[in-house]
Amino acid sequence: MSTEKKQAELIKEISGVNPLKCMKCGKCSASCPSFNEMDIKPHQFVSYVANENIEELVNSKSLWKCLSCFACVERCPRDVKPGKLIDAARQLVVRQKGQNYLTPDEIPELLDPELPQQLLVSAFRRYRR
Amino acid sequence: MQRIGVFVCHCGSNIAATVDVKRVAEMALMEPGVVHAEDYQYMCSEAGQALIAKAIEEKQLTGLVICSCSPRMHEATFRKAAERAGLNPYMVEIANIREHCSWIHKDMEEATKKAVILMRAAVAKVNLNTPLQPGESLVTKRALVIGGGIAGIQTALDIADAGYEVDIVEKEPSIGGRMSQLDKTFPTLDCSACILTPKMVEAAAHEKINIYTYSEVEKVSGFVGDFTVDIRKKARSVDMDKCTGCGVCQEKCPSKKAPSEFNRGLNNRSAIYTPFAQAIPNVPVIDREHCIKFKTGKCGVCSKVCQAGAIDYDQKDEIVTEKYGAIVVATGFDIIKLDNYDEYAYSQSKDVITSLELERIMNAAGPTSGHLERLSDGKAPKEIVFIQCVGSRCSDDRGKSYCSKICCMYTAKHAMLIRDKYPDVNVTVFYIDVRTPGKNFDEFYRRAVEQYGVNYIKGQVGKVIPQPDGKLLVQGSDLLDNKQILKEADMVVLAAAIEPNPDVRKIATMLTASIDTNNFLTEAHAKLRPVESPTAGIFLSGVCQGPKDIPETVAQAGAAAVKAIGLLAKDKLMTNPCTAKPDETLCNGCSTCANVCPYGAITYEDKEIFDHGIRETRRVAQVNSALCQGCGACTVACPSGAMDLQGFSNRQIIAEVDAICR
Amino acid sequence: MQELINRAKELLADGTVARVLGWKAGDLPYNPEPAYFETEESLKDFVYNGFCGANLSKYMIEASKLEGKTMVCLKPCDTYSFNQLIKEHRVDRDKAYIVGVGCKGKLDIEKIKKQGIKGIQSIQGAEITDDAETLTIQTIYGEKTCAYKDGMLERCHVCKGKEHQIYDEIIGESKDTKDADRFDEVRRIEAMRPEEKFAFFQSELSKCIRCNACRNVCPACSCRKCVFDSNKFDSSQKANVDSFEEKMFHIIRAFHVAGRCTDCGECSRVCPQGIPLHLFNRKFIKDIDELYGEYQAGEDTDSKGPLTNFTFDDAEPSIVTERG
Amino acid sequence: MSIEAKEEFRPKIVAFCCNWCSYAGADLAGSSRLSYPADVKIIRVPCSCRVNPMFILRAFEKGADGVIMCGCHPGDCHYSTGNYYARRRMTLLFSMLDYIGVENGRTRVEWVSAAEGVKFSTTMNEFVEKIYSLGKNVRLEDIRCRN
Repeated sequence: MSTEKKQAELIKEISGVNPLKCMKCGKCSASCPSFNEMDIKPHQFVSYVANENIEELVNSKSLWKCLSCFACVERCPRDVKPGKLIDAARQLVVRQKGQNYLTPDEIPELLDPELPQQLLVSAFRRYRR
Repeated sequence: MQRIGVFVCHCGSNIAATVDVKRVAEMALMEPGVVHAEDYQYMCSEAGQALIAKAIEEKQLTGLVICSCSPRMHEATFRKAAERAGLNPYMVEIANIREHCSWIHKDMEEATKKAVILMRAAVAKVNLNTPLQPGESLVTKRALVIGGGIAGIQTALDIADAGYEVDIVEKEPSIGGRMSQLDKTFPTLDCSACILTPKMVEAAAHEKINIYTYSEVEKVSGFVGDFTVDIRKKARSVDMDKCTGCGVCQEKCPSKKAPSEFNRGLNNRSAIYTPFAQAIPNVPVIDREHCIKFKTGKCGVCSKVCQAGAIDYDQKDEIVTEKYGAIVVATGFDIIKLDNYDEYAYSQSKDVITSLELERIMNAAGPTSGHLERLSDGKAPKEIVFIQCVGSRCSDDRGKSYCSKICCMYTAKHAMLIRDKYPDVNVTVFYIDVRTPGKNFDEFYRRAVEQYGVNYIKGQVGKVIPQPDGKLLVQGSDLLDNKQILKEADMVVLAAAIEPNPDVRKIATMLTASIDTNNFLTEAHAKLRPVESPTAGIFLSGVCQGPKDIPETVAQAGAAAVKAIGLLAKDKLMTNPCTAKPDETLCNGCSTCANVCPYGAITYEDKEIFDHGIRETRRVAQVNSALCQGCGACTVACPSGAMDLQGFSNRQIIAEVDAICR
Repeated sequence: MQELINRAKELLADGTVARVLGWKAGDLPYNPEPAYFETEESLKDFVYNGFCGANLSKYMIEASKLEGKTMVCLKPCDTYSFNQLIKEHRVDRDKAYIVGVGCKGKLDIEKIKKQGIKGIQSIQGAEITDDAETLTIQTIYGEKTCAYKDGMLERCHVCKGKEHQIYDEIIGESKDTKDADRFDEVRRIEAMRPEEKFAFFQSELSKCIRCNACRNVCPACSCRKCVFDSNKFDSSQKANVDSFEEKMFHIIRAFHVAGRCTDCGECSRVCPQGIPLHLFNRKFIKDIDELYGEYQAGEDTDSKGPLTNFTFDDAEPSIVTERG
Repeated sequence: MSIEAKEEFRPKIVAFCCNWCSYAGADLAGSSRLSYPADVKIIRVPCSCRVNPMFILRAFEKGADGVIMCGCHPGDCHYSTGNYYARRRMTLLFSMLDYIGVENGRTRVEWVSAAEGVKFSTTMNEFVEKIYSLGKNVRLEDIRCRN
């Protein structure tokens, strides 16, 4: 198996998403608040994974522009959930780097009273895996 | 002990070239019960059949084994031949030594050995055969059509034209159904009422058609050819015989706050009402929930103004019991609730509407008298956005997994009509795919784009955000340009998915007609029997079977009518005698068999059973042989072996197994 | 136990029930047997203790035909069987007054004897009011003790829980005694090579004497006439003549109760030859759970059983080969 | 050495075919002259749901070396749902046979439509080959039934 194929499989496994279910309606891109910031658009995440074009996907700006607001996950009529895909791609990168994005020790200095607690908790949960 | 005759066919050289037919016949004589065996060139020929008849007579045969081609080919031929010779046709078994033997094996020795074994299996089976008599049941020459929309009306008309009595049961106060709510119809743009109303009148005037409006099917019993149905005629509070349909009561009724069902709740109607002007029958009903007389006991205006004295506040629901030979289900559809689609702001803005609501707005008899205007402020919209596939093609549980089929076309119709009547209004359609497989359909859609300048955007809308100034901000994607679009609209029209009428579940249960996960009624065969339910005598017309447009609905309505007529034209039904039969003394009454029966043919009865000197009342299975199709699912489900299949009994099959493994 | 007897007396006295279905003491300290009690007087023989393993729900098939109500004592696991029988219209709910009796695990005398405890004269610690920790056994060789747990029936180690699924009232406390996975043994067999599996079942089943105790005690095997007693399949057999027939009998028996068996374990409890018959039923239960979704027969009285149901995308039979 | 071992092994194979699809598929295999070994003998049943596990065990008891059941493809059953029930029943039965140590190649279910003459013949060829490789069924046979 090529590396990209492996990575694509991994993304599918982490996200639990079957990209073949996509019917290319574009509702994800229509819902995305970061659409204009992205080079690869949410609806394209799906075809990048389906076509195993992972290298480009993980090097895209979009990877870090997704706000994980999950509007696309919520509204996708086909249960494809592009937000979960990009989230999985992000995890792939984080795991590859062999490091945790956040360590518990780093948290105190990051604490900003303005910051919603939930954001920290979810970020922590996500990047600690 | 049976007296069995074995007849081995040469089939010219088809069999004889590879199977030693003489030896098969010789070997047959060594089998238990066999008293006669012979071979002949063509058993199915007249001479061959004469040979069989002669042997039956001379040797007093009680059973036949024909070693020949497939039973699918000539079983019927040989059964008839046996019957003519005075033998019960079900005492004949075929050993298939052509398709399953001579044609696939080359070695004569091997093929002959196999032919002998197949013959033995057939002989073993015939030894256990018993004469079977096909049952007979009478056909009531009257049909019931459930639902009085275009599907029901068309089916009723076609059946009635063939000379049979038809009753239509419609739960609303008038027939007409969804089609009566439509303004224009694609792809010809004729006015819906103009083509539907004459049919409604024709149905009402037809001497063979009897219409029960404001009525519902309450109970169904019986089976194909002989259904008994209870119909609940809901209290109308108006005497149908006296009412002249003058309409004064509706005008004078002081309670005018009831949302109009016909106008999808966009405006109100009086408590005494007919749903629309062309209603058939043109007799109002009193909506007791909104009627002041019923709520407070005071009022009675309608009664006072009615010259005919037709108002009857004491009317009660009435149950009518009728017998029918065939039942056609034509319960139609509704559009889905949009509660799960908050992103389109349907509940937040009056200017986000469904396509069916737009139909009413565009209709001259509708809430805005046909003027295209915003329901919030009555202003003329300048920018209209249509959103396709709202709730259709969804694999999550918010919507429906199927394509609603009609939306692409009616949206093109709406877009075109708006652009035609109001050229200054911009129309944008967000679509996933435009599906136009129908005669003149794609041409119609292209006309909307090319001739009327409707802006079609490939992409879906993510959300609709009502603005403080009353506008609607539509955020959608344009997949071909790879852009996200923000568009201010005055009106948003949602092509909401259609779903079978929610009542169909109840009706299907009463009819024991099967239903799929989407509540569409299942057809007996997806390709070959698309208008019949697997339950005999139940036929399907219109959208209750699956999404359809008007021409398809009418075509299916006609097809369902033909199937019903085909049934009603028979005086008696011959039933397949190879049906399940319970041994009542062994039956546990556990209902396992009934649970797997696809035809609802098994019922339970408390019956007095005499078994081993004990007389007691037991719950035992009963098979309605008119409904049973003989699949045998029940026989395996039954743990005690009480349920057996005639013609394919447990012992017969085991005898075949034993003969083959001998 | 006294509470049960008192309640039974009350119910008999006020005419709520015409009889009581419970257990009476046997001739040995550990073999109480199912019994009907129709008078207050007769209740003096009533017992309920750790050896009352019998599942009384099947008796209700006959009791449903009798005049008047029957008070029946059901342990938590027995109520599953009762529900299943309601579903199959074999018992009449209105003819039963169900007293959910407490249960702290039932005892297997064979297991106690296997620990070398012989010559038993009396057993203490098996009363339902006891805390079910230790059994004190008086034998002709002196006093012995045995941990309650070590004397428990196999089925109690995989207890379905202490909740009664159906009852009119509950008397006595129950304890969830589960400390093992009920599919462990099935898995162990599944992992064997075909020859080993064959040898295992051959050696177990060759002990079968076709006494039909398993069939007669099984609440799911409630057919008026078993296929093995009728000529419907040319299959009537009174005894095994060779190795095939016992397999045929036990496979078909398990198949006939598949999806209906509540895993009450009575078959194994009563087998005089000690054949672990529950291993057949559990195999079907495990397959059903894995292939068609978790299903516990007797949890309700109206759901469709797994063999009278299907989904469009059920596993193909070839899965048996594929999963190896 | 037993007497049978000296003889050439010819398996006994019972095939249950539903009347509407597989039996017709077998007919088509015949009319297309697509051969398969004569060891296969077909029993016609109305539907795969008519096949009782008793029949299959009975065949083995009487010395069959393999039993195959064919029905309409799921979704195409003439009786609309019969093969769905059959599928569950056979899956459980086969699993049980496997569990008690019967070689699982001796049983098989295949969905064959009336148009699949080729599939019918290939399936039978494959199945017979499999049974040859497994050899005589000794684990389930009732020795009294030998003759």
